[in-house]
Amino acid sequence: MKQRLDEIKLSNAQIAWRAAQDLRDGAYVNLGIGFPEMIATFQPEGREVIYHTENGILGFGPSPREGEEDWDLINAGKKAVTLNSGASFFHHADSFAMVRGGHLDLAVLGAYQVAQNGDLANWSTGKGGVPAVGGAMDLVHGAKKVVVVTDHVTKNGDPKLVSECTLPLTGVGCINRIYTSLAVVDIEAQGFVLREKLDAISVDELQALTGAQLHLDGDINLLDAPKL
Amino acid sequence: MKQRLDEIKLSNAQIAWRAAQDLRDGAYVNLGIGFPEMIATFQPEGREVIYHTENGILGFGPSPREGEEDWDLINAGKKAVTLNSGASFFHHADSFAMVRGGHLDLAVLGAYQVAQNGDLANWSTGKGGVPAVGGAMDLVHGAKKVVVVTDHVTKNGDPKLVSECTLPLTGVGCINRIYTSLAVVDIEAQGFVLREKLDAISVDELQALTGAQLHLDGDINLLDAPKL
Amino acid sequence: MNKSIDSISDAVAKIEDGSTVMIGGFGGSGAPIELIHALIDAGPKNLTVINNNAGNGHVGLAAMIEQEMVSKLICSFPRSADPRAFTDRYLAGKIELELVPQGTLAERIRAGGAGIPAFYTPTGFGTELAEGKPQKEFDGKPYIEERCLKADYALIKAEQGDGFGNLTYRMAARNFNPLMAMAAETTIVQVNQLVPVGQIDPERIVTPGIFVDCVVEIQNPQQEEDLNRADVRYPEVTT
Amino acid sequence: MNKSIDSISDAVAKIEDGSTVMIGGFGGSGAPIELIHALIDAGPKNLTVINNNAGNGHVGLAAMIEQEMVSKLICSFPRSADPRAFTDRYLAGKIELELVPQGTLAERIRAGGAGIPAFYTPTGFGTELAEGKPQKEFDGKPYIEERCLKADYALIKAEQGDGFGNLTYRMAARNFNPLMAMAAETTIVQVNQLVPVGQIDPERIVTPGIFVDCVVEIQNPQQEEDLNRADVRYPEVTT
Repeated sequence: MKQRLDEIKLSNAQIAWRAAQDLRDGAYVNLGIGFPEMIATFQPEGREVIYHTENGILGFGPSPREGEEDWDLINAGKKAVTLNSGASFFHHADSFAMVRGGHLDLAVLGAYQVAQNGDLANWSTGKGGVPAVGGAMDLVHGAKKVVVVTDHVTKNGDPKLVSECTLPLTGVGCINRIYTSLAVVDIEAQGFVLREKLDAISVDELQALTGAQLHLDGDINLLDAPKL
Repeated sequence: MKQRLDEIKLSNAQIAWRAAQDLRDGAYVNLGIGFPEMIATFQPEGREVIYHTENGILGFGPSPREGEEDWDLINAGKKAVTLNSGASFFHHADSFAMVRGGHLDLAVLGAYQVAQNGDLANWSTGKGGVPAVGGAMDLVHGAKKVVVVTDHVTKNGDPKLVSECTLPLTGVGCINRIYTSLAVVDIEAQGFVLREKLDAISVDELQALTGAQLHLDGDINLLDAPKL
Repeated sequence: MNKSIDSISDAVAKIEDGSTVMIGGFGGSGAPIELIHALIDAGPKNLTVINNNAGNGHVGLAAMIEQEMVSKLICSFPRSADPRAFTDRYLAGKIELELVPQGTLAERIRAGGAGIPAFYTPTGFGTELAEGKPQKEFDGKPYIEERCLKADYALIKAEQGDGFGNLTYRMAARNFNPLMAMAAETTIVQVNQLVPVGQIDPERIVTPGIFVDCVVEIQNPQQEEDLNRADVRYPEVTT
Repeated sequence: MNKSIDSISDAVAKIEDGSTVMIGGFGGSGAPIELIHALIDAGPKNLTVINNNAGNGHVGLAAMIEQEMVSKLICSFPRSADPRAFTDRYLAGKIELELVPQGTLAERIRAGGAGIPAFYTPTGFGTELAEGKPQKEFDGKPYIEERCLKADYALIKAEQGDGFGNLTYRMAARNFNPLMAMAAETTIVQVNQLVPVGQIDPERIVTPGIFVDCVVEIQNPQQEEDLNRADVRYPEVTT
């Protein structure tokens, strides 16, 4: 099974591509550090999206060329960025007012685990070491929609979509949708609702890889992404 | 007595002059609407004072000449002002952060009544009509020193320095010093402490015009102001 | 993205009866007179209005009150040179007043915009205005709990604005405007000058466009103080 | 009034053992490297430091930690490309950590500067970081109570400054700097450029001088990122 999964599953780039298809024109979006940042690369043509970074920029653009970095112009991942026309700067309290105050249309995060009630665990493996939280606990509150991009299972093959998170929580009941390497799953009142899946996997197989019931509610659409 | 009082007492301008003598060089000061505003006129030579107005200016200057008013450049009393060099603008939340956050060195207010424990009543006569508070309740909190300029007694001759305020309170235990038409009185742990008085009035007479005990603590200095 | 529209009546057309409307300004400075007059033309009733004051004379907020559009006012200082519009109706029991200390009003609005449901402040402790509010001690000092304020709409006035809704303000006309822009579901702005996106220095933007929904340019806007000195009345009385 | 001084060592000379010190910056952007290095030269111990991070490499905050000056760190993200200075001491139990969500950290500092002793936020509700904190429901949703943060000193970095202490910032180097300026008893600023009073447009001032106590000009300041790429260590190791 593991080997077959590795063959059929979407790459991170493909998951990011799929998530990018749902970016609304005119949306204000915060992409979490790392994997979620990739979504901007696949922003569909003809849609204007304004990216927020919690360290104090609205309307930043792609990385500059190597050697052209300005280290006062960075994103939350401390990577150098550029400015798009119409950008603005503000301090951290104003920046998190945008987050907490419900002004962002979308926040996209990575996950260790997402529970069927929308709980998210993405900041601590609970294993000791140095804990670090950054803006994760803030970002799960306030954005009109909070979604996750993730592999469907852990490296060991354990479900990341679970009945209850076993790792330390980032937020309670905060996730609306999950884009995985195998499926697109919404979180609604009844729990996980399967919206899209790869053609190469059956609902039963998907259920076996998921730690809580996958509800069906109308059509299950085809999850498909170009080779990237 | 009333007639004699009217002859010896300081005018509002003279009270303002006396209060102005205590303006420290380099101080950030908020002068309440009306009578307290007059203090700026008597700012001693050689001292630099930066005036804050709660509607969002630090470093404003005197009124412009008639006809040269800009109605976007006004103080809390909605009077047109000018800008001194080094002034800045900010919104109301930042302005009251300066007030409440303890950043002002001095706030000067008018009063209906001040109690011996530092309670102030200066916003409502308690008589009905339309109540209005403005920034008074904010200004009594946060400034390093909060002082009052006032006539020593009401128009009817009743004490304004009282054992307990009978009018609706602006703030509790918030006043440090009172500059009156007859005396300068500090408020300390034991209550009213007489610091200065006019030469023409005895301590006993002053006590008779004051609604709570005037404590003596060391020298009583001469209260004197130039003719204005 | 283009949040600018040409018609000021379209800008306020969706404001319905019973809405809560924040209106920027401190006295006349920063008051969006043209937006208020457009709202008077539209005529929604039973509004809750949040403003520092209660209007002056017979224009702007005072005129809205005269048109019986306001059922409740949340403000800090309902007095002015000519407060009759409000005073008459308040004393007749026709308009409800929630009196809020000025700094608390500002902070409650900021909290509404920042996702802070409540905060503690020393302001008002021990006074009539704290009656019924929860109290708590921190480090031996007493404070009262104040709730955030939000609104369905904010009508605000800015100096420069662009199609993204980025705004600057003019001097002390800034006052409540940037705070109200954050705290309303829909923020409608009249700007003295509409400029192309990218023309305002990103360091100089006071209100980032994320807080703004609609921008309408009103060149040479009217100033409440000037209108009142000229004894103007809105709408003009036709005899 | 002239808050500017020439000597960076005089600027930090009064910071004593046991002080609480806020240090501006998000990673290297806006970090007052020269002020931090001057503080290392002064050498106070047992400091509580408030910063978003825990340093990177062997300069700035990381170097302060290596010099065993920090007994407690209040931060949101104590990881970096090279976090060894902090990590080693944290895992050895030599430095205490108070981990705070980034937005809560910013809001607690603002509250400290604004005279707000505590506020409610949804951030962290139901997580380990809310343990022991009072909870309260507003409009059916749960929130936790967070206390304000203040400090004895703030070390911050700005772009332009004048003798009144008025400040502007450079791009995303703004971050925590204006907030920390408000929340400290004494705020010490390094500016890239000291200009005459009156030269900064009053509309463009981000931090009004009332929040600032001392300004020192450091032209062409060092950037943490560049120092780390060049493998710099402070103080320089002499062999």
